[in-house]
Amino acid sequence: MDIEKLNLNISGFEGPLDLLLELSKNQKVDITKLSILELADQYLDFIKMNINRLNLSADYLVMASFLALLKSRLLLPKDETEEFESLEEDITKRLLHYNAIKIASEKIQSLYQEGKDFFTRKQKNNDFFVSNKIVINASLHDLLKTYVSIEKTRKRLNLHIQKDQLFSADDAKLWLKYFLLNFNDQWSELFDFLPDSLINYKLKKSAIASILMASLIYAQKGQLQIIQDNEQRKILIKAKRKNG
Amino acid sequence: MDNLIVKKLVEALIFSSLEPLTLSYIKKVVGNYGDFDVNKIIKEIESDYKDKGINLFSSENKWFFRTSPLLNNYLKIETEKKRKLSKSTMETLAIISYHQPVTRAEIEKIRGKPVFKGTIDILLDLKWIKPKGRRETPGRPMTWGTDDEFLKHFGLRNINDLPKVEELESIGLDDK
Amino acid sequence: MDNLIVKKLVEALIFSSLEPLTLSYIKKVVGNYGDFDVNKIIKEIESDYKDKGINLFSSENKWFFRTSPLLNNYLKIETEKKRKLSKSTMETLAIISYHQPVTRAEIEKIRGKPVFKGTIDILLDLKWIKPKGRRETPGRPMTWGTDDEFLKHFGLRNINDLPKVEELESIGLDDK
Repeated sequence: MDIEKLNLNISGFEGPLDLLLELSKNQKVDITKLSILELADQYLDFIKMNINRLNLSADYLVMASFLALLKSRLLLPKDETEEFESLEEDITKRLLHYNAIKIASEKIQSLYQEGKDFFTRKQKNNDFFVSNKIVINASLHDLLKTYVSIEKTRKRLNLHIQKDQLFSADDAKLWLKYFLLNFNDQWSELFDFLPDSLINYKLKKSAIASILMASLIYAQKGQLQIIQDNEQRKILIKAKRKNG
Repeated sequence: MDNLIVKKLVEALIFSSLEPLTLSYIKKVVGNYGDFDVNKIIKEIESDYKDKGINLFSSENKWFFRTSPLLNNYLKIETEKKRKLSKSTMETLAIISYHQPVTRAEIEKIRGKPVFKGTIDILLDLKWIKPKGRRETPGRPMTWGTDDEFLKHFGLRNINDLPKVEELESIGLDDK
Repeated sequence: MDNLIVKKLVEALIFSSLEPLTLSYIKKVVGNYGDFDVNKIIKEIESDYKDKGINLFSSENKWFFRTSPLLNNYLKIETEKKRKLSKSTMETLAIISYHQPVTRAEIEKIRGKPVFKGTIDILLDLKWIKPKGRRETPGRPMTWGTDDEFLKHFGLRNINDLPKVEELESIGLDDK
């Protein structure tokens, strides 16, 4: 191998496979008929010569160790295992494939290219006026279904609306006012003023809450006094006279 | 280089240029390949493209291709964009179609929810509803009913074609 | 509207558009004016412009006008300075176009060296490649394939128009 020929700059290659492919061309044979041993030697020589160059990247060294291994197996007497036969085959295949890609890459580059061999229109004016018409996506079925659903809800609401059976705060205010006018001077228990007609528990509960609220409203207005010694004791009320 | 190629070249030059091209520029480029009558070539191209969708035009002696003015009526492209109506708009429309003429307050009562002005506007814009005069009650509120586009969109000949609620229920339309 | 006007309209539409137009879009626009055989009309236009300086061309069934590639020797004057792609970028592109969908690891194996992120980035930026989903193998790596701009740039109608590379075929494309 002519050393001069190897005096190439490594940066001229697209990686170790590219270098190997370039070296293989020296054999002037079909890639399938390459002497892998010779190729490995050339590659290893090349790496040795360039080993001091800082830009020799790891992938070149990985390839070198692979080829060194391959070479050692090729030099051994003919007892090589199938595994190494396939290694040799593998490097040939990879070279073939990579070579094919290089050809493909050149073929792509030789195609007519936009901006070089042909051009498209660059003017940005579009003579067409494009507008989006909004089309509503609603079917009769949607409409009818919606209406039935509204009617159904309405019917249900109509069925459930009943006369209010609660004792409201307004009711309680009227009720309490009546007693304030009549029991003005003594302390009386607040809940004695619950109406007698509270037949069910729910109604009674609402009346207690409403009476308590009504009493607080009158107290706030200064028309009523309220005392409760502690939580357990009864709530007492007394009407408050305007003059004292 | 023959006349035919020069003609193609001039076509291509004008077509691919970012700006309309001056005659002198075209002459300069063509001049690289020989002595050609550029004025005549341009007249030829102009005539070649006369009946096409694209015409050769000049303005202030600068040449460019543009779409044929004969197509002016067709240059407006409307593409359709499908949109769904919101639930509240659909409900409002349904109530108007079954209860017309109906006031906004009445629609609100039936729905049990407020009806926003925007909802009415959407339906008005679509020409699906129209005002149907004022109700002669205090405040004289406006009433609403369906418009022709509504019938057209939903494929109804007239508003009485709408099935009754009982009919709808009987065909199971009330099943959720 | 007669056939002649439709043809003009299609010409004008394609000419005017900034992007190649899909057949379905053209059909939709033309459909506003009646029932026309758009495929036939396009074939006619294609043939009308065959010997002109401007040709009708399609890539991935999207239509556009471009200058005739036969003028490539004369239009060089117009050429704007374009970034020339490096050898490694072109090789990566070749691998992606002939082996798609292909993972980055597969590209690296074929080239025998790492693929730098910048390479993929350049090709992606040019819209020449695009992600083609994940390979259902351990690690679910992303695969790459060519994008429409690649075909348009190199004047290919579809991916089967890629130049035949016998050497590549003899290896067998599924031998990754």
